[in-house]
Amino acid sequence: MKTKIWITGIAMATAMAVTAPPVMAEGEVYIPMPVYRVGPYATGGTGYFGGIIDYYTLMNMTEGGVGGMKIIWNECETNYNDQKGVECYHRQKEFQGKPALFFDPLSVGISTSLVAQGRKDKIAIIAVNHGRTEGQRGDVFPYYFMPGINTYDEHSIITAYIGQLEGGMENLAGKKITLLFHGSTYGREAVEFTHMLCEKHNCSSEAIEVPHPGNEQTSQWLKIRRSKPDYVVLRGWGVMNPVAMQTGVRMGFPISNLIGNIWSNDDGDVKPAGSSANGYQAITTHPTGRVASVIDEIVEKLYDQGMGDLEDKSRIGSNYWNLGVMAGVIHLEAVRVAQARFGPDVNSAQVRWGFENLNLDTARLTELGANGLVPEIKTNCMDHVGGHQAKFMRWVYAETKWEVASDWIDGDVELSQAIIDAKAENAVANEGITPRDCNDPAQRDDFEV
Amino acid sequence: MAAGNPILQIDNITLAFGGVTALNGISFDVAEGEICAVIGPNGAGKSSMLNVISGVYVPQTGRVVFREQDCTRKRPRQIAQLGMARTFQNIALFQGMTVLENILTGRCMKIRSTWIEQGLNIGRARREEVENRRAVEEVIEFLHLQGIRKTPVGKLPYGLQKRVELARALVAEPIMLLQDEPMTGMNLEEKKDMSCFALEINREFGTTIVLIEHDMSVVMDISDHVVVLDYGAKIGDGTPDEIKNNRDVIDAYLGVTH
Amino acid sequence: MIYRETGTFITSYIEDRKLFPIPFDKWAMALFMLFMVFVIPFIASDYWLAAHLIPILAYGTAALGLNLLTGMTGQLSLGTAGFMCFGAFFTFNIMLRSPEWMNLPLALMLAGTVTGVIGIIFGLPSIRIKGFYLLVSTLAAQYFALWFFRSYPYFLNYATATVTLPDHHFDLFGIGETFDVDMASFEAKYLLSLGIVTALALFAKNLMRSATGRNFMAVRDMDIAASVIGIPVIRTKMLAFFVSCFYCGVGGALFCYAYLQVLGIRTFEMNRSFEILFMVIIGGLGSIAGSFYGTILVYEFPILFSWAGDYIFKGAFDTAVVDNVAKIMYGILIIALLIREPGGLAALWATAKQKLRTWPFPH
Amino acid sequence: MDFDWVFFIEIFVGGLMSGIMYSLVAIGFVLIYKSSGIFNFAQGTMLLFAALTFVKLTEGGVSFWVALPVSMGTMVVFGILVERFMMRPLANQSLLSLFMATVGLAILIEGFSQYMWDSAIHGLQLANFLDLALLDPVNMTIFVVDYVEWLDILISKFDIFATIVAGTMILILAVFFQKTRTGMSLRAVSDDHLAAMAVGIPLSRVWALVWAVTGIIALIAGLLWAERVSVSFTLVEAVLKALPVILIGGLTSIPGAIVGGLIIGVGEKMGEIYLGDLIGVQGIETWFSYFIALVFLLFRPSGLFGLKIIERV
Repeated sequence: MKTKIWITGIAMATAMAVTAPPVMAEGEVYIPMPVYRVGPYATGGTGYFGGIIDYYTLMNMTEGGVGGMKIIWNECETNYNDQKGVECYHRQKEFQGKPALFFDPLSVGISTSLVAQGRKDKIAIIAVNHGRTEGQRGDVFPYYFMPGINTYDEHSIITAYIGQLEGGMENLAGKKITLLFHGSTYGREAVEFTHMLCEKHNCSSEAIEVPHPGNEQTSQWLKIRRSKPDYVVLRGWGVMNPVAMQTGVRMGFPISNLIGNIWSNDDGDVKPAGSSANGYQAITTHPTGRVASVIDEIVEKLYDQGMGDLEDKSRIGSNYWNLGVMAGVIHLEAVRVAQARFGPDVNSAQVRWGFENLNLDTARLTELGANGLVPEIKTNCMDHVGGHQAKFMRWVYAETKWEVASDWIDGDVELSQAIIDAKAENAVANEGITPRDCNDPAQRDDFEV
Repeated sequence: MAAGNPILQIDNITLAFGGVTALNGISFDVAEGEICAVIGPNGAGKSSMLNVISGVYVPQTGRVVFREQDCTRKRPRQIAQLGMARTFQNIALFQGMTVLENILTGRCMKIRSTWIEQGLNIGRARREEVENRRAVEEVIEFLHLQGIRKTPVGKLPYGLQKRVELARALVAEPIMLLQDEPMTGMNLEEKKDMSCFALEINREFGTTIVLIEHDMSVVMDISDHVVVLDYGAKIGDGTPDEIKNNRDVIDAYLGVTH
Repeated sequence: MIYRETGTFITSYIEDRKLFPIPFDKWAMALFMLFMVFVIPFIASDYWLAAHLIPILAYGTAALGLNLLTGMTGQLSLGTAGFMCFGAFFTFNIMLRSPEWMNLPLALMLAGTVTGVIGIIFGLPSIRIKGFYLLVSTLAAQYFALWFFRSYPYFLNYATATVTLPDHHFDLFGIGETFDVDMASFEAKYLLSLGIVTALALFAKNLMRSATGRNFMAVRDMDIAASVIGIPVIRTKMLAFFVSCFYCGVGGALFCYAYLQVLGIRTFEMNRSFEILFMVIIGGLGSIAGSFYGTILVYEFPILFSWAGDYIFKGAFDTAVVDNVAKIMYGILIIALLIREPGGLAALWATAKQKLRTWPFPH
Repeated sequence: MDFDWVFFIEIFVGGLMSGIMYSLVAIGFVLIYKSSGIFNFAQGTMLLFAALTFVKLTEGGVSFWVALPVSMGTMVVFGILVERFMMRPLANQSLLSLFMATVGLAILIEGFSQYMWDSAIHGLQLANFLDLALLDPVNMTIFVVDYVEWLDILISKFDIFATIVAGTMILILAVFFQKTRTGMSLRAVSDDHLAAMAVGIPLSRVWALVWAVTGIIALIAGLLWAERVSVSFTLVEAVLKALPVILIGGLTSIPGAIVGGLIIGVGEKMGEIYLGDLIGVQGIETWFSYFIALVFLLFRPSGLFGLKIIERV
């Protein structure tokens, strides 16, 4: 028995030595890919990381990578599970002798778990369109980025859109808006701000919690049926979304007055609800469909050649995949910005500086072929979000596709700044963070914070 | 062994489960230091009687007085603390433990150290373990269980399990010992051993014994006092000789109808 | 023939009760501990510390706690993650809201104690409810814990989703400053967890070979018989809940403090309870060392699988395929283990050891 | 404020309807527990697997009347496999081991169904296959106010459909147990394994049958759940709610499962709305049903309809 253990041990050690990674070739940059292709949230994971991989592959094909450096990556399955995500992070910090440039797990839990660790390791943690809102303050969280919009932008934009539907913000007065939120800290985050928004616009608001996972919503919709709100804002996640639509319709609520947030806007959210979802509207930073030339290019050069990461081709142009392409554009743009200052072989701290100095305006987006897909994003030391704008889409059941329902709408950045600042102060006080001074050019431009 | 004052008084006990009456107005006394046998055909209510005495069942009416304390509504543990130990009809050993551990559980009432001391393995806890072990070793020697200390009880043959159970009861140093069919399913040799143990326990430690047994020859040989139950009622109570000549008892055993 | 007991005779009861009756075991254990304390922190990379050793220690503590309750005392529980949640949140709040002199080990003990008391409250129904029926009480604990900390953001210091646990919580009596060591480094966290886990495991081991442990097992095997021979059944059950939840609480706190470095509710969802239950089943119900064997296997199994997917098959399979196959294998492993050896890895190991003792002459 | 009786009735009705959904799952639990004493933790994943199989088949273009028997057949094969490779080798082990084995089985099925199918959320609209007025997606609700003026409560037609299906299923099960030979041998096995074997009832065949029947029940329950809330992996967790249901009912009683389901359904809705308002915090539903079950169990430790066990020593 003992001998057996020894033999196994030796065998394993040999195996490790034999399979030990060869030293990586020069001229490559490594980006870890903490995917989730199984589990309840796999739709999000396969779409998002599929989009990123497709964009990276395209860049490798057409431009030989990024700034002349070939992009390589490896996958680690996180299951959307915090603990596995952390393991993946530590495993993927380095690959074939190359350090990771940044880490983008598309998970609130994983990314927030890594904020402090990322700072220690000088690796930027990316959370597109989500995450700790106070992370917007780059002086407090230098290694944390949430390009796109934050929770508060999301809800101020939704309120603005409801104003548009009512024919002007002044018409919001006297209306009633109900927030139906997922029973998690993610869901709860918007409650306070929804009340603030309604206070500002003289509407009345209430918040109703749906316990996780949200596949039983009878009592919540009975409450809604009693209180008769004009609009219900759906802050859902996963299965809670289709169930809300089905239950809502079953209880006689008009679906067109149900407005979804940024995590309630996928095909996977509306398709299971069937015809109930017809006319449902939701916010998005990245309209779905083949809305930009870069997507056509991916289809033409990858999928038409039998390549591409998605197994199901019909998901090209779907929400999560488009979000992935958008993330890919942002990622590589950050690398390019860093390369422009530091030369092609950048490290993670330099890429962090790249993320902090993004300037994706319409001209640049057009150049990248991403205009129409990616919102304008301009980050700086004090603002790690940068976009603060979104559009709306409407689901057309008969054609099983989303149609764009609005133009870009800006978020109410002034209203949210106070809360964000307060939360950032709290973090400074309790987490032992020393913020840097963004007004001091030396501190601002020092990439290795 | 000479009979002394009554140590256990059973007074008009009635016990029913749902509609079935298991015991019906039973009364008898057990004197200090005697061996009392409770006999009767299957289903007579013998085991129920023992369960009432040891506090497992609470009777609907009547009183159980043990050492001049009313035990009718006391919990099994409280009764055990008064000095009563017992064995069970269907062996109730702790199957997941070794022989030694099983017997050691019998010393549970002698433990004074707290669980924190035990967890830290300091002072009192350490001393007690050794003391208890010594007491257990005495009983192991007395019942000839030396070779199987570390054996899981589940792996022992039936007869030995019965003996381990007896050991567990004995290490508690009881004043009164209840034995529920200690010899059932045993061969002659084992039965002899078992009855010897009973007599020795009675003689050496002065322990009062109440036992349920089917084998008449054993009962008549070792007991000072016999109580006969039939269909939940007492039909006989006296010395073995009196019982042998009791008409009702003979009928009950021979199945004669009146 | 290094492994023998021939020639070692037991001459007193104290000796018979020793933790390691076989000298080889004793030396092996001592060597192992020395290795863990003095060698590992110097040779292990951050990855091995942060992603393997520390989580195994944290999980192991919780698994040990569950094993004390389910394996030793026979009270089935699905609320482990809930109790871990209580422990983690209490530790954080104690650290946050106490004066300077408070330090992490003390806070862990305090939080563990409070969690233990909560365990008693949820354990109370065990007086009347037995077997599978008791699941409902522990499930209530699980969901109540999640709901409670979600609904009262005070305990999360009003943070969004998660709180990053600050490094200064790790400093013990100013050691960090005095000796200029990083008390929040993975090495320090590892040593802290190792110290706590070793102490707790030793405590559990002692408890199990004492009267309390025998009471636990007696209650598990047959609680009526236990009460008849004078074991205080209710007190024993409550004690089991207390001790178990103490361990789970400390495990939960270590999980957040030493491992994840953030505190959040999602960490303690239902799945975590199952995961720890598997650790205990696979490791061996009722075995202290088994809790750790099980933890290692359950934790490392999927990682090993995905590692194999990466290096052996060079990413030829989708991570989804690898992960699903791992799940299937894992399910089969549990069933097969239950069929072959219900006692889990600990029992397999014991059998192996038994064979080794007499090797090479089995008769 | 006056107490809103109409709202109360509406919650009550809504609760009853969701209670039926819990009962549907609980019945499967009870069947297996009754026949083999196993607390089948894999019930939830079985439900998911069955529904997913059906949904993926129909999504692949297979017609309803083919997909249904194929899925049923799959579940029957599944039952036989479980008996052969799990139940038989584990036959003499402790109930705890058996419980653990079903937990292992749950993981296995979870991995397998993701491997075979996928883990996305799938919708199911029975109306696409069955032309029933009750399933019409356009007119899904009945407003009682249309008939009784002061009674503004709403009833979902689909819930009525679910109730009818559940009722039919119970009726069929009752007939099966009382009238058929197989059903009777099932009952005999549940009373006493050894005695049943002694009179020549083939234990392994009966167990295989129970698992197969449970699989079919899981399919039916799964389809209804799918129509109501869509098929996804979170179903597994929702099914944990069936636990308090069967515990209230008493583990061995099918009527108990129904009554338990209704109690939990109504209880948790009432708790969420009234108790939640009282203490000003929402989301009580998540744990409230377990507390209801606890309260019931404290008064009746073996459930409402469970057999009262007399402990013998």
